[in-house]
Amino acid sequence: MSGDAFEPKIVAYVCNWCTYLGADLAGTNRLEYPANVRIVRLPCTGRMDFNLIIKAFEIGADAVLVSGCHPGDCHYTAGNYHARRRWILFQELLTTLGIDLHRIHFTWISAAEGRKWQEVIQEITESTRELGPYMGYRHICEVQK
Amino acid sequence: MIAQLRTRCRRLLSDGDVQVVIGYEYCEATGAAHPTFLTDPAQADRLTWNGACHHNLVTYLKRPEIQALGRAAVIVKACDERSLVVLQRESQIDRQRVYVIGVTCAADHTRDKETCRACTTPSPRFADEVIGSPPASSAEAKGADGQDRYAQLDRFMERSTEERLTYWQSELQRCTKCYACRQACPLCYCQRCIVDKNQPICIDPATTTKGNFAWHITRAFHLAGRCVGCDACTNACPAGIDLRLLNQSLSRAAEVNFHFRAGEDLDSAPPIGTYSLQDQESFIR
Amino acid sequence: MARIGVFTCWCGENIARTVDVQHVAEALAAEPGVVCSLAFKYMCSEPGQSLLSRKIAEERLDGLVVASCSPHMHLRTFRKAAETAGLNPYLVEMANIREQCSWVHHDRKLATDKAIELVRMSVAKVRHNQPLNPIRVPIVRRALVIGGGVAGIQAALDIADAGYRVVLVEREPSIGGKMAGLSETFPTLDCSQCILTPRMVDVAQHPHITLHTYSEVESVEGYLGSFRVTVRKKARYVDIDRCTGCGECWTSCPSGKNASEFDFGLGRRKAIYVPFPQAVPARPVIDAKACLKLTRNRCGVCLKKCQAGAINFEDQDQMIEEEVGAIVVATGYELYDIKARDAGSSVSGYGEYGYGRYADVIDSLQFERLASASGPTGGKIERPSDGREPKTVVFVSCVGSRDRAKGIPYCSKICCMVNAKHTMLYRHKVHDGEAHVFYMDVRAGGKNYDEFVRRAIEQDGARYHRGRVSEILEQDGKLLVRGIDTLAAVPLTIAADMVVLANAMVPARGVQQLAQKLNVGYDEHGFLSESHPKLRPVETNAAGVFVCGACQGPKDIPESVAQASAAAGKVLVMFARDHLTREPEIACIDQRSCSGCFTCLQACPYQAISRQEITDRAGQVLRYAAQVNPGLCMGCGTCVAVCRSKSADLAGFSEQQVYGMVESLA
Amino acid sequence: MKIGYYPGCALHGSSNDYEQSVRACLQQLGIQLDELDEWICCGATAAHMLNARLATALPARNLALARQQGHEQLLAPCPMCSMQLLKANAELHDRRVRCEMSEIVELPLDASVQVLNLIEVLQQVSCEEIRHKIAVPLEGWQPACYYGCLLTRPPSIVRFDDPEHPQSMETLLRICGAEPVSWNSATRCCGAGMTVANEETVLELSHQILADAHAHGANCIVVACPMCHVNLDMKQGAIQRRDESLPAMPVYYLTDLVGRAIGLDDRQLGIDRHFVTVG
Repeated sequence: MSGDAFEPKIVAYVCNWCTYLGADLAGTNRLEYPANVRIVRLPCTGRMDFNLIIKAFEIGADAVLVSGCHPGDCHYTAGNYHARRRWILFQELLTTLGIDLHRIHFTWISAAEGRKWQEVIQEITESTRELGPYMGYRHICEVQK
Repeated sequence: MIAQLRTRCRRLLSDGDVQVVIGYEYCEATGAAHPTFLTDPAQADRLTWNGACHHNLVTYLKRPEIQALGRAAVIVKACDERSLVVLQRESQIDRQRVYVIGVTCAADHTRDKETCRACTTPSPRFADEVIGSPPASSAEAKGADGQDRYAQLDRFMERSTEERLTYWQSELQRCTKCYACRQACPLCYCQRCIVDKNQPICIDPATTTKGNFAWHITRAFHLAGRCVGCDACTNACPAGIDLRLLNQSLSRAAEVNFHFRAGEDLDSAPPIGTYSLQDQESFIR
Repeated sequence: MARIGVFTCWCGENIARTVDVQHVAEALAAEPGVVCSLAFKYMCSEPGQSLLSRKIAEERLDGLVVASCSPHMHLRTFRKAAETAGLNPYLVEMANIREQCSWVHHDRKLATDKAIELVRMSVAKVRHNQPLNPIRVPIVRRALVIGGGVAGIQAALDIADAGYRVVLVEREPSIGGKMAGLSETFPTLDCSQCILTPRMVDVAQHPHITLHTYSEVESVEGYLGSFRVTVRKKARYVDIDRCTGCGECWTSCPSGKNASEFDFGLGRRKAIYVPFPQAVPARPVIDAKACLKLTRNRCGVCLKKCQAGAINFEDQDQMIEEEVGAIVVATGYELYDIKARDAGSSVSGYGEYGYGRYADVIDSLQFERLASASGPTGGKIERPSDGREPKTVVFVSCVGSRDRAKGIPYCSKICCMVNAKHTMLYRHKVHDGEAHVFYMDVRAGGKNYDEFVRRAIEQDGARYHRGRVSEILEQDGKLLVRGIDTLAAVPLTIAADMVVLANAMVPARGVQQLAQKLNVGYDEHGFLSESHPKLRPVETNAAGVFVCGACQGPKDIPESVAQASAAAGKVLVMFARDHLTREPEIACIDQRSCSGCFTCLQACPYQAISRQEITDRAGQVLRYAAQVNPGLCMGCGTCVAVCRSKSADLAGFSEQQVYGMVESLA
Repeated sequence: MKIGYYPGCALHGSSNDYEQSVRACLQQLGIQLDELDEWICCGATAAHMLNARLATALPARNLALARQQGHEQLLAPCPMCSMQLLKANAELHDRRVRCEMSEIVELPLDASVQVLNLIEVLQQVSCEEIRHKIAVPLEGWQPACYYGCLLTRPPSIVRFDDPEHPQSMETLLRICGAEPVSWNSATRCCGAGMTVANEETVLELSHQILADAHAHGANCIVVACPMCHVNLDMKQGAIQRRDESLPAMPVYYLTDLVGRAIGLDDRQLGIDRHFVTVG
């Protein structure tokens, strides 16, 4: 791999009980995927505040993944439903602000879906490579008054 | 109607029902209506009511200096009343401690304001008393039933994603974080605002574009499913940033997705803190 | 300054093959606050753990990061090791450089770089870890069982047999529930009362069971470990302690034309009555609406007849307080009422089946009474209209069930077996009778169940028609059952003497109100919600409240009994100690900054948040703030996300910790 | 009591005897009918087959007119009309449909007009009031109340009575002194519009209804639908030609019998214009 090629930085907020275990399963099954993702383990997507998405862009993430349990599978019954609601609204705000929604990915990945985790990471990495660095937000972070 | 309003407020103060009346007063110097706080029945003649009374007086109920005066009477328009409903729902108002005087809007009031043009509820519904009678058939007088409430937002959304980001970059650069938007908002009542929390620093307090984005995203989202569209924030902004666009995008999302309009009634559950199994998830893979 | 130790594991070759562990250890040694950074072959091994302990002591470590496998694998191991070495276990974090790094990447440089970042994140997190102590919740070792059907009886007996006290509350005058009214049970055709009544007697005689019949739960306060329950004992007008059950009162009562609830209206009873001969307690109750003394102040014969002086016309409802540590809900089911419909009801009736209009259209529980030896006909199959023996009987499946148009999409599960049983019972009693069944599918999943249905068809000659019934008409004294046989693709009209409808199972009336008192969720049909459909099937989201039997969903007797024992088992696990230890990684609320909007209270899936008065020194209420009950919080963090002022925080995943992790990636 | 009135095409055409009966009876009961100015076709059987928007717009325009002309309630005695109006009303609860329709019909719209069928209007008169007005109790009358396919269907739209076992006509007629029979065909299909396209079917279906009424001891049939009346009354001759054993069965509109009970005569009610007459 050439040293100059752009490698995106991807921050993944995942729930402890489904997606984190899904990622573990990908490992157990030796399913290879790009090394661009950094996992932040949270107990539940219900814990996931919108500020964390912004924070990720502030520290230079080129894409953010938020992933939890499928509907009905939440370890805490309803955390993912609460999260889903907030995302619906938050996306609308980001759209109005002109934040590129192609940089934000939401998935449900269960503890059994190691394969899906691999595919998701491959795809996100690939699509973010194509999009290039998220200059939009880097700009916001760099331009001083 | 003004005479009736004055008589009523004079009476409330002289009877000791309330210790302060929050109302509008005509200001010679500016030729506009300003909020006024009356504690003496003799001051009641200063009260006025007309189409230029833009302020949402509910905001003042959260101020400690007003609370210290005792029980307050507050004059509300139907639109302001919605914020009262939200406050009540969020346990911020002891309804017994506030006397609410509703005033109706005449059909010709404030036709220049977009929110007023799209308004369909000219008469307060939860007030202790209502002064004035609503125009005959409001919905008809207004044409369509609020369908152009988001006309300005629609126009803005015609721009491309990049254009929108550029727009906000240049707009938010002007923000000095004076927090007038927070101060003016009837629903920003936190004991300690998240922006003042420093362990950890969730929102960069600097007045950089980065810090300003973080603040305004947070401010707007904290009003998701709560903002009643009184525009107090936009009107208060000394930099002239059109914050209403952000508020409206969330209000509309709540309406479209959850059939929810903030302040409509005391019973419906707000979108944040609740959920439905039927919520859409086409964006989730 | 922090004193953090970082231990990078080789995991033999598992990690070391792809990640340059030595390099990771060196890179982390340079991190501020890290006072020791080592790589070791197997951290989870005994030598690995002793290395950990030694370094904790030598370096006076106050934070620990083990970079190895998934925390789901060994976090507990390392926390335990730290605890043994005198370090609070919650000061240990892991970095997952195996499952999420060495095993999924091949490029050694990339994997090593990523591993360094992952460990850095954990170091950033552990900087903000706080020592935590397990939460102890005291337990009152006494259980409340609500509902005295077969499920409630089983749960109560299991708990009581283990030596704990049980309070059993039943709404009706006798325990026994629906099963007490059944004739025979599938798939063995053993007599329902023969197997149930001994257990009912066990309940009555058990030294550890307090039985409140003709009683309902009025209110519930408190939480897991210590609930305060108020039980309303309804006025029975008979002092059951004085009463000897001699029967003088009900034999002499002149008011004898009251429809018997136990016989579902097919039989009659007196105004003072014992619902059925084997009732427990075998003591009568006075129906205040039918009693001449109570309605018109006449009669009073029972009072005169009673030698024991047990009749008391002045009786009033009484409130009884019970303190319990756990609650089992076993309120059961009733049949979907197809004739009466409220205007606002989401389910609609079956006007086309004529139930309530045609006397000979009955439901399956009524048929049970007809077939029961102790029933109103003494077990003879006689149709209600004229008492004649019906020669053609049609049994209709899925009345309500699986019928979205009528508002019930679910399968009631028992009706296929019930219908098969009914055809058998009928054919055993009426040898020349014809038994027809209309069905959608035959769902006979269960031990010996399908064999049972086959027997009904092959040996007992039940005639099965796959199709639904469109309407039931009355003509010339016959019931014309119009339907379709979809296998033969022909419309069918059967002239029947009696029709038995297998109505859907719905939760017993009032269960929603009870659920609200208990903070237990329920679905749109009113069935109580279990905590997890697979892994926590008898728990509910209200900690300390368990469900069993048909109140949770349609089920048959064996399943209800199994679930009841499961619920009892869960209660016994709780009662095995005098307090409960729970993970301390839970939420807490900073009441200084909480403005009391209570969005968290609404969002919390465990009702763990309550309102608390904030008072000044004089006790004057200044404001209200949210408070977390550590006995109920499960640590999901939903409250943190919805809290605007971030007054809510979650130990173990605090704002400081999470932001620290993200910022370490800058 | 004054109420908006939407006759629809049938009551101004082939079934003007129905209109005559409705008007006479309701007037006697003190209900004044205020016919909608410039009403148009409800779309009936044709519109929804061709164009969904048209099928909503046609009744929507009528609803808009009713609203404009100040009617809170609108009587449509033909069940096809009332069903179409109710269907449109239900759709108008959706804000987007409302805006779109408002543009098409060029009138402001909401879902505020309450659409009533004939039975519902009669139900608004209290039992006491009807009882008070009864001059000739319907003694000896044993009607079979025939609701047909539309009065109670589709239940989610019309929300009227038990869709499979309606009893509202029976209740009304009992007040008038009649003894309605219990029978099997109350909500069967009479063949309705097939009367033009496939008369055979209509004759077959209507025959079953007449025969069932007879078998259950009815001496007349009562309807609240112009189409049902056409098939059961006008076609009865043709049906009798197929089955000579079938006795003549007079078919009345609901308002015919209520009207008779409150003292109106056959001429006032238009009964003299029916095909089947008995005694």
